Amino acid sequence: MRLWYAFIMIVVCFNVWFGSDALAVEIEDFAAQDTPSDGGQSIDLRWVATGRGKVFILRSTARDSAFSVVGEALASDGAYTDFGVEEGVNYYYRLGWMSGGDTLQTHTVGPAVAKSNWFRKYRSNALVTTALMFFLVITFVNRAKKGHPLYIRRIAGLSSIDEAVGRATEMGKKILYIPGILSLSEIQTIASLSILKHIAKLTAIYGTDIEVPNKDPLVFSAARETVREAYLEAGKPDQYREEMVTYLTYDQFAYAASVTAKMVREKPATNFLIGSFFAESLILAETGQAVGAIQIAGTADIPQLPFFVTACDYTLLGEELFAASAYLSHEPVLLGSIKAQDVMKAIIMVVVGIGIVTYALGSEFIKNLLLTR
Amino acid sequence: MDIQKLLYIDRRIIYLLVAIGALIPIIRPIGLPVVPTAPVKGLFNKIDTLGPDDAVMISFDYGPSSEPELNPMAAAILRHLFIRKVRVLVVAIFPLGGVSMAIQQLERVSQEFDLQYGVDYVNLGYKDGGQAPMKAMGVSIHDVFPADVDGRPTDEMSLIQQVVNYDDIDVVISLATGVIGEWWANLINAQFGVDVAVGCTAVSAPKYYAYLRSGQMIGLLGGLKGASEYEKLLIDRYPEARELYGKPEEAKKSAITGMDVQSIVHVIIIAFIIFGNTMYFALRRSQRR
Amino acid sequence: MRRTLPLFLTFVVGMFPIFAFFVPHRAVSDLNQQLDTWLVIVAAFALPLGVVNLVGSNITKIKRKQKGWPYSIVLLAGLSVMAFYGIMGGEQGFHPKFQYMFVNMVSPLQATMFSLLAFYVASAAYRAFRARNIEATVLLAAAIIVMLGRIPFGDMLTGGRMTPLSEWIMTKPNAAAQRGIIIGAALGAASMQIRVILGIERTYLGKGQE
Amino acid sequence: MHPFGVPIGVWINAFLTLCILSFLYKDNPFFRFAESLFAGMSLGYYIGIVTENTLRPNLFRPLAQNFWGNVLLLIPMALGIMLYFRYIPSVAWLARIALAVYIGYYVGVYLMQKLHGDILFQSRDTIVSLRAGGVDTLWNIIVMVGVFSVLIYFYFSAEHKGALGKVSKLGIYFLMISFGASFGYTIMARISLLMGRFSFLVNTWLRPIISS
Repeated sequence: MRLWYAFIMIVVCFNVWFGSDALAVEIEDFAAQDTPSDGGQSIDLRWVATGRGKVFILRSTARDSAFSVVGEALASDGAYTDFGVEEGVNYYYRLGWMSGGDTLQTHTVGPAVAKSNWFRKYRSNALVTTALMFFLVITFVNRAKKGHPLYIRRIAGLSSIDEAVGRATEMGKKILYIPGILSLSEIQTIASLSILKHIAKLTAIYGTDIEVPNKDPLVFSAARETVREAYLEAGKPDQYREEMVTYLTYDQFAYAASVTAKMVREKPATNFLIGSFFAESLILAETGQAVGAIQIAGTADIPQLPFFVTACDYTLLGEELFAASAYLSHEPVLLGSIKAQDVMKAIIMVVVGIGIVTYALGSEFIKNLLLTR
Repeated sequence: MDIQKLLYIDRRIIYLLVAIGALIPIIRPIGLPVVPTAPVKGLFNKIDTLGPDDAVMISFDYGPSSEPELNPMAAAILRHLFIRKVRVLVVAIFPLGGVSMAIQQLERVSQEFDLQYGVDYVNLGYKDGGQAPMKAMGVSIHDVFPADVDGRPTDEMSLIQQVVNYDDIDVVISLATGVIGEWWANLINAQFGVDVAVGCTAVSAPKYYAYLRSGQMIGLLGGLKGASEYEKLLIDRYPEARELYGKPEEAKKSAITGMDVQSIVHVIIIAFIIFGNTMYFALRRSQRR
Repeated sequence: MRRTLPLFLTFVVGMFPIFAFFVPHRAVSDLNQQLDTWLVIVAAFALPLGVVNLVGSNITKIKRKQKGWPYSIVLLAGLSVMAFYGIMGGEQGFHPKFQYMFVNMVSPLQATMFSLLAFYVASAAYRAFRARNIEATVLLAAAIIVMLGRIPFGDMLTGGRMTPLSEWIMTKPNAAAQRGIIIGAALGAASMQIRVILGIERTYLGKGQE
Repeated sequence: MHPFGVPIGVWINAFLTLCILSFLYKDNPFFRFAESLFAGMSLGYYIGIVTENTLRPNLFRPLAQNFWGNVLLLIPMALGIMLYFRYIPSVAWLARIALAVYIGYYVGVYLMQKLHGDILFQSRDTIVSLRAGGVDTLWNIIVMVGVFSVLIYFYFSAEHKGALGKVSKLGIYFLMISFGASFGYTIMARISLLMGRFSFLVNTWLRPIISS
């Protein structure tokens, strides 16, 4: 008898102990709606709960019947996103929970429909940034076109390009131009090609030998076009030879092996390493250094900058690479876009500056404004 | 004077000493101490709070050329997860060899534990397209990987039934060379809010520090040193890990042994730098006279 | 037409992913994904452009018996054998010989070439890390501190101060500089990308013979 | 075949490894052999990879299985073929169409990555707390000064003289710290690679030979 009594007490205690959370759940303001700013993959559920415990999400395509469990959440989460829905279908939802062996359910909410939306609201900040950047580039390019004088300081390292070409000419040796190892999908490669054009014009004028070994086939074919045009524009089409632009191989390290072998055997006077580089950067730059070439590098691949800085005579760092390619083209229009970059830079510094001050004063407004998702 | 000659010493002498310094510990290991750092502890402590209800995704985003640095990392992290019985989803985004790295490491480590494929862990294999599948997994992992690495349908696996998308994943760990780890941090963490940790080669580590600082990553393991620190944390915390790493064939592959080689070669390089500067100042002084 | 059509296409195709970035609508994201796979196919078609050039120049070398011509035979032999077995793969994946050659020949060649860097960092460090001026001294000091922080020896020498100091350099001044370069480079790239989309920058297209 | 108890594949592997390492001493016929073989085989390897991983699954197979269902795949195929029109003068301009599409798309994709992932993100992150407390505030100020001075170093619209010159000089110091630190940090990775190769030569190749 006592044993029975003790047993019942234990069961009650267990129920109180473990069931209490579930018993105490009370759901208010339960609502279902299409997840905003998405491609129609899901429906958002929201509720306010008092108490803790698990709730089950029940879903049906009919208002009153055929509800089945599609997921579970903690009552305290107050939210659930249902990804198991089809776009454009009406869904009804209920929340269910266990209470002392019984299953309780809320009333039905709905219908909710998953829709494909047309704008990601949370990316408004990126939209503003993009529009601003477009606006600045267009504005300053137009200004430049109209002949407004735009001051751009001398970019150190650009004069060294002319010197380096001059040295190769004096020595009667070849120039090696390495346009990086990525394809035309990489903007640095495109920047590199426009610098190549400038250099190829110089070699055309001075009659210096140039070679452009390639890793990417698309870049190879574009580089060929670029060099040929440069010789054409310099009025020396007869000096252009197809062998100036060659294809080696698609493998990063096989390419590095072939180019270093070329350096050791042909001892170029000048190496240009301009574009996108990875681990091969130092293999190339250190070998070039060892054979005594003047080396000018330029990349926006930050991990490679330290190697170029230590092994090359001059390195165009990050933004300088892009600025150089605009600068060398000598088209005032392109200078306008450098100006746009600077204005944007100033805007960023001002916004960040204000952000730091307001943040210190306790406002996270600017910080939240820049939040990216 | 001969200082000039010493200053422009034949680089082959440097090469020779580096080679000797690297060879000695490989022939006969030494065993120097390791001190774990905060970025490594960040990931370790996070995983240490996880259990059988949690799931972690590991993305193998490296190829054979980064094996020496990232394999010990992969092994240590997998062991930690399996010891804690955390469920593991393995994917590969790097086109050149990522998937074979995943197969290799998973085969090596999973057999040390009593695990059920499809329930405790799954190898989903490689998906082409870089960012596209990474983003698509934010909606449904199953849709991106309808079949696993061996072509078995994933909808029958309880792990994939339970883990729908990033919402069900506690941490994504990318073992990455180059740019893919960055994508996880600045695309997937930014877009889906899932915690990301990166194990990378030492060369990309400096760039990742910016992401670590900004909270886009909860932990960072840089190169062999990061791996050896993780091994150290694991060995100190779990007796079963100590036993595992105690086996001689595992010890040889461990990052802690690798650190011996590192230490010696580093000392050689530092000695050369000091020597070079001494000669340089001696030369300047002699020229000034 | 010949001049404007490519520029027009660059504009339209270039604006599309920007549009897709902001528009979550399924129709847009589906088309974007399609474009993604398409362009991988286009890139794949480019490979023969290079192959033809490489084969051609090596055949010329052999014909003219130029210096080092026997090595061209080695190159062409390697290329044709590897490519042959590469294309011979069936539905089950690669031909076993292709994999064997990758594991025992291509892969070790890659790894060894990569490993040469261990020697090159040593020689570059020896040459470049000299206290010539303030900038070079800063470079040198940061490098030595971080190098010592990467090995147990540094902590043994300084009573455990090297690792925290080197972490501090990595996470504070280094991260700050990196962030500055990232923002600057992103601005440079973005401005150039906008120039390309708007057809202001067009060196890469070439003028062609019109 | 296991000469001296070592598989022939390991022998080939070891031989090619030594051929490449010999380049450190000087250029020689062994290196030249390995280098030429490497160039050829690696290109052949990618021909295989591209056929097997891209063209077959994404183009040929879908077209063979269901031509009309995948007929749109003819567009990228046509673009791919257009790349070769460069060699036919009368239609050479068509090659630029393929190039324009290819470049245009990626330029758009990466533009958003730069503006969104890099600029917005890193800017937000530079909004550091000046109330972090104690030494952390000081470190945050250092980070802030570092980012600003480096950005000013990259400012092209004004001559770097006077105050601007001083700040940009500070930016250079930050860059130098970063480059030195990154270099020092990376040495480790490079040694790891060498270790991998040496460990192969010693443990996989030489040890079994000696013990056999």
